[in-house]
Amino acid sequence: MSIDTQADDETADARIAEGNAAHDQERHHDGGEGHGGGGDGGGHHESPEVVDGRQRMAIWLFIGGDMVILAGLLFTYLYLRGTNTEGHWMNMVGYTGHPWSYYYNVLFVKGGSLPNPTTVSVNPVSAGFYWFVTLVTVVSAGIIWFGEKRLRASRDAKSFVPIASLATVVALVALVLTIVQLRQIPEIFVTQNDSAYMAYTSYSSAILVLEGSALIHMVVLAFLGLGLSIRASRGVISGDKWYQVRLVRLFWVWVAISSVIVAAVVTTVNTIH
Amino acid sequence: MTDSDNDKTSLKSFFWLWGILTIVGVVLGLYGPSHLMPKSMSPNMHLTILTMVIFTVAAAPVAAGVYAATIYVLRNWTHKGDEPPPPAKPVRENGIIVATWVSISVLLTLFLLIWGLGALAEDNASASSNPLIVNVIAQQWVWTFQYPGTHVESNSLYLPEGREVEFHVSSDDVTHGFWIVQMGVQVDANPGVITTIHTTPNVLGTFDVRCEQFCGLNHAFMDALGDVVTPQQFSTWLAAQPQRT
Amino acid sequence: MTTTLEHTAVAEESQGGGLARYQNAGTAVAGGVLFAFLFWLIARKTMDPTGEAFNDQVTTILGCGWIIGFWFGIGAFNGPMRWLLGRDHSRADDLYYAGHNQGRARYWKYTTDHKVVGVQYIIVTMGLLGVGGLLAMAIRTELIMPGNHFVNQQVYNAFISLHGMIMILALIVAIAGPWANFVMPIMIGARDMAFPRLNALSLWTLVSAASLLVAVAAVGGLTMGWVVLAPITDQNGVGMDLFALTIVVFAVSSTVGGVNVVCTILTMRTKGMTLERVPIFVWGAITTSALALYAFPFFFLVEVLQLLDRNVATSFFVSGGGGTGWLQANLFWLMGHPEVYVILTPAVAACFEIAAVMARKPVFSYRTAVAAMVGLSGLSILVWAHHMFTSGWAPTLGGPFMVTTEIISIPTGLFFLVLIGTLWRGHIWMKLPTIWMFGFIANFIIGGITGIYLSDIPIDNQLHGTMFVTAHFHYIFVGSVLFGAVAALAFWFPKVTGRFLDEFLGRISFWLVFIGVQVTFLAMFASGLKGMPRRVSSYSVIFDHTNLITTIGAYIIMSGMLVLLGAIIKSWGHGEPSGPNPWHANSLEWMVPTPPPLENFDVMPVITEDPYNFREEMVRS
Amino acid sequence: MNGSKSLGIALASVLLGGGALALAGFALASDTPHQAALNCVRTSATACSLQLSTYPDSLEGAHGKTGGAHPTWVTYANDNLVVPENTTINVTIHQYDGGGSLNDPFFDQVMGTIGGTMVYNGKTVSHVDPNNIGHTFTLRNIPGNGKTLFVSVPLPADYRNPTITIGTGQYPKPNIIKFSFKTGGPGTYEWNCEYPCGDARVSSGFGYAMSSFGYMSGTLTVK
Repeated sequence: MSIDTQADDETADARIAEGNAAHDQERHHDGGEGHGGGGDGGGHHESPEVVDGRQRMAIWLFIGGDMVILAGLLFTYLYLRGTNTEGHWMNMVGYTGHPWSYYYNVLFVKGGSLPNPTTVSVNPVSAGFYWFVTLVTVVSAGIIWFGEKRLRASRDAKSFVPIASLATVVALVALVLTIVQLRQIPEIFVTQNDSAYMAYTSYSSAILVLEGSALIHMVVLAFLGLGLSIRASRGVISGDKWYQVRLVRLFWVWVAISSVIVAAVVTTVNTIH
Repeated sequence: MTDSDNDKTSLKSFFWLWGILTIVGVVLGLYGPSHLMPKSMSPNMHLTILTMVIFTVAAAPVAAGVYAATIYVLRNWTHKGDEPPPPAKPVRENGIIVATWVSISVLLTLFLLIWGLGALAEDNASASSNPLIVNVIAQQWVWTFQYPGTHVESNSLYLPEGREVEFHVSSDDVTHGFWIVQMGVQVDANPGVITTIHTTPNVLGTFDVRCEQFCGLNHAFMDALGDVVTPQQFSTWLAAQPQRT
Repeated sequence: MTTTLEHTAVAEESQGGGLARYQNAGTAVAGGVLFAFLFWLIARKTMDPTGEAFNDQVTTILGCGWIIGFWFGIGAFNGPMRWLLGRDHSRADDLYYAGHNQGRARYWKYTTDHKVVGVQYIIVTMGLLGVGGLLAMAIRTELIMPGNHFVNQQVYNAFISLHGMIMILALIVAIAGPWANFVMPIMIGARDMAFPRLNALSLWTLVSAASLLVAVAAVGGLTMGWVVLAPITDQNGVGMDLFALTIVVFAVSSTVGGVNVVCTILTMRTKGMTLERVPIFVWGAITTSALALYAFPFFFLVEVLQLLDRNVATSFFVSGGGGTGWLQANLFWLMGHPEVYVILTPAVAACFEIAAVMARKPVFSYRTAVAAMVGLSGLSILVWAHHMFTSGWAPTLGGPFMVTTEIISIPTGLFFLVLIGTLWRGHIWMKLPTIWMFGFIANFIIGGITGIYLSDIPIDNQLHGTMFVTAHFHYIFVGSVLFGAVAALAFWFPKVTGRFLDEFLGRISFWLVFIGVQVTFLAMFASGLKGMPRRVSSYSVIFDHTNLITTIGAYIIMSGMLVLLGAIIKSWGHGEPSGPNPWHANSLEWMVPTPPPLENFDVMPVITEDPYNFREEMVRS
Repeated sequence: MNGSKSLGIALASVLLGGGALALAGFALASDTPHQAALNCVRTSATACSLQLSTYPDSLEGAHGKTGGAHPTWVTYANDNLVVPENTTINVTIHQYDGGGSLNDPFFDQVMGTIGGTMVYNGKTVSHVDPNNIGHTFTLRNIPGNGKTLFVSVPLPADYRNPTITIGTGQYPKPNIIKFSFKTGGPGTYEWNCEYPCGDARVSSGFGYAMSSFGYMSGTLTVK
């Protein structure tokens, strides 16, 4: 068996190029034209607007995925708080203090041992500090938004460089503050059978992962901000080619919003505590 | 083979096929579950088997319809060979058929839901205000059963006939699945929480307790024996057990 | 036929690529090994060796090293770095990345051409199915008779866990991976995916993750089933850390892939290709990808929390610190049930496509087909707790979740309506894809109906955690999805290779696998009804006959799959030439030459009707 | 189409499948019946004496001189035991390990032995202090095979015993536990330890050695 490819190509051409009036009547109403039409009948260079529209959609989808993760994190936080398994939401059976005292007592003090483990409660982390970090994040987002607006209005890429750099520096400040925050999360020293270790209560765990996700976002923002600065100074971003700034701004603003959401939720929980 | 485009009379064979397959399905439904499943020792298990039978009977015409249609299609409208057959008459939409299909499946689903929710309510209904409470403790890879108020702990489960039992299930280590095979009740044993489930054993005899939640190395061997005895035998057994404090 | 891009590119060809000229799978593995070693050294020095989690920490860091090194080695970081430094890809670079004039070598590189990525996905899927299949045979061999004979329970537990996870990964990518990449862009009249480099990223992240998953076996395996329910995960050795890392990376891979597919379909369609004219498979691809975008972030999250619990002593799933396994179960099944439809929908869509082309008839009620796929995806996010009916979590929610679960049978039923409506009074060309498609229909009805039983709580209270469940989802995954995947492979194989998949061997394989599936899983239903629990290495003597039959059936399936493998290998190089449009179909992927050239189209087509108007003149030959 | 070649490939695949099946069958057949000789020493026609030891590390016993992959894990020196049918098995366990409290005090009882007692360092007891347990020896039947065998014996810990040296390790002088049980017909049983001695952070000590075959668990084959 062999198929006459020529005949097939002709058929294809017939369908593609001119259509078929008889069949046109059967086709459905053309509802999706607004989205379609990326191709331009032979050229390979798509217009920047088309590419930008596509990239914006991708950014929104990635933000959507990030929203799902945030929703999962908040669910985790509220669920753990709500169930409060065995009353251990903010406490754990263990010791305050550090493992060295355990090793010191057990290994070096003859006949020494630790007192009986007691229920240790952790203090809530500072909601005020939380809001402070959030404020810094929001400021960085505001700067980048301002920079984008200015760039689009004035078409002046050179003056965008310091603005992007400033936003990057502010994001880095937020990053450092987040690390400071993470270090404040209290651990509890636990011994079990033959082992001893530091552990987090579920309260601390939830805060840890919320702040950890903020930390990762800050790293991404710093990368993006640095990229914008370099690209603007190299002329890759210019008065005419500002689309990428908007893409970055979209993500940046989302990070700021998520940071506000997290701070709000954590504050509520802290106050009820 | 190409004479098949329209032949209304031949649809008869489709309906025959459908009918026969439905009957096969119904027969399988009536005998399959009750034959294969363990003998019932509680109202819950009875309800489970009954629901299995009813669902199978309800699903039989649906499955038979799909099979009959597929076989009918294969019998009447297939073409062999290396050359493609000519285009068939295009049918893009048939609102009536779609609407009928959707209505029937909505009705069937409604039936399943009403039956299912009713059965669920019956399953959860408590028969007695004074149930026998048994603490079920799961540990890798053994079950132990405590009878509160008596200081008795045992590794096999003795239950009196005809009295509702409420199991308070918990675990010492990881999640296990408490399952009384012949009574159709399952609930997970979770560390740190107590879950409850109740049933009323109504047949004398032995039964199996198995773990149905993957719990590590010896999961396959985590079972316990159980025995439903008369209330008198139960009190005798309880009194003969070592008292633990 | 050549493309314009090729015309302009001859002169630039020698300059493009940059660092990518020196990167391929070999450097990726070298990079992975090197970084893994370096990270291991660092971890040994920096982590507290007396700590409880020392081994976990070292393993996790080592696994991260492998992944980062692999990504460096393959060239995944080239793009971001060049973006950061403002040195964007030139045309010559893009051409090099697309694998222009690189022959077979491009299959081993970070190649952006969607057709290369599609072929890479075929190979990865086949590899994963092979490993998972061998594990399945090991499992069935152990279960041939009561008692532990072939392997002990620890090894057996590792087998079932890895079999489960590998097969889930393989099936997630089995249809969407190859075909949403290879044919989908051509179907909608696009020159490539929306983001070609993200496409390559999604493939190679999958490879880096899958290799980690195989490495799990080397470090003591995983011994608690692929769902890795807490808190038993805590007892596992360091295999669990690598497993969690695998999933984290896999979630990244599928998110990236999902974004790419959605953007491609929504923004890259050629003129006149409205959403009502796209081939129905495209709808399968977009609903799957959109659902994956919702589901996999949960998978990502739950495994990150597992890693934290194991490595830094947090208490998410640990009752002693206030956590609970139910949180893990919720997060897991929030992903877990949509994921089932991520696996199923492409198979259904491929079968619609095949049914229409082979019956020489339009898809019956295209709108119903689309509505069913979209409705199924939408409903699937509301049913997760039906996996937890017997967990003791929120018994009052049992009723509502039972309602949502049973409603799913309505869109599922519509699949049958569309399939049978399409085939009814068709002129059905009985070729290999058609045969496998019929197998899909026959098996899917059994898988579907047994699902209704399990959605009913009084029945689930007996059958949950038994072999009945295993048989049910194997009827879906093997009987339906695998059949759909083979049908899709047989259908589009000629477009990839220019040759038919061997009809004779394909039919032998079909009958072996089809009969094997019935023997294996019908007997498994019987085991489950009798009360045999899942995931047990040994069982009571009362289950011995049904298990023996199941094992025999499994070997029949394996023989069939080996025949299929033989057919693929034979046909790839020496099969019967097919020409560009062997099925005389009407959609765009059959209008381009075989193999399709770089960038697919010389002239962008303009579409005036949907691809299901089969005309008499198409069959003259 | 080259039919004969295709058929050849098909046949080869099926044969490969059959070969795998045969191989598996061979593996199955060669495993069980040809188990090594008895692990216990026959003392009379109806009695057999079995020696077991529990160590806090794996340097002794079945894991090799260096302790194998996990020299720090606790272990029984034996894992797969073979004993004769319809015989009284007199077990002596040398318990070298420390310990603590049971998760479930149920296992401080002696269950399933002849007389329901054991001899602990020369004293006949039916239960011991649940807060001072090193391990347990818990033997059970495989589900549903119609046989019943359940033996559970607690092995008390004692830190106060003076240290002795065995091989390369230093161990406390062992507690010696003796008990007897009767075997029925041929069959395979499973035994493991029910004291949480496997050091895991969360799962109450059932990790590592407890969750790995051949350390604190094994089979008992009656033949």
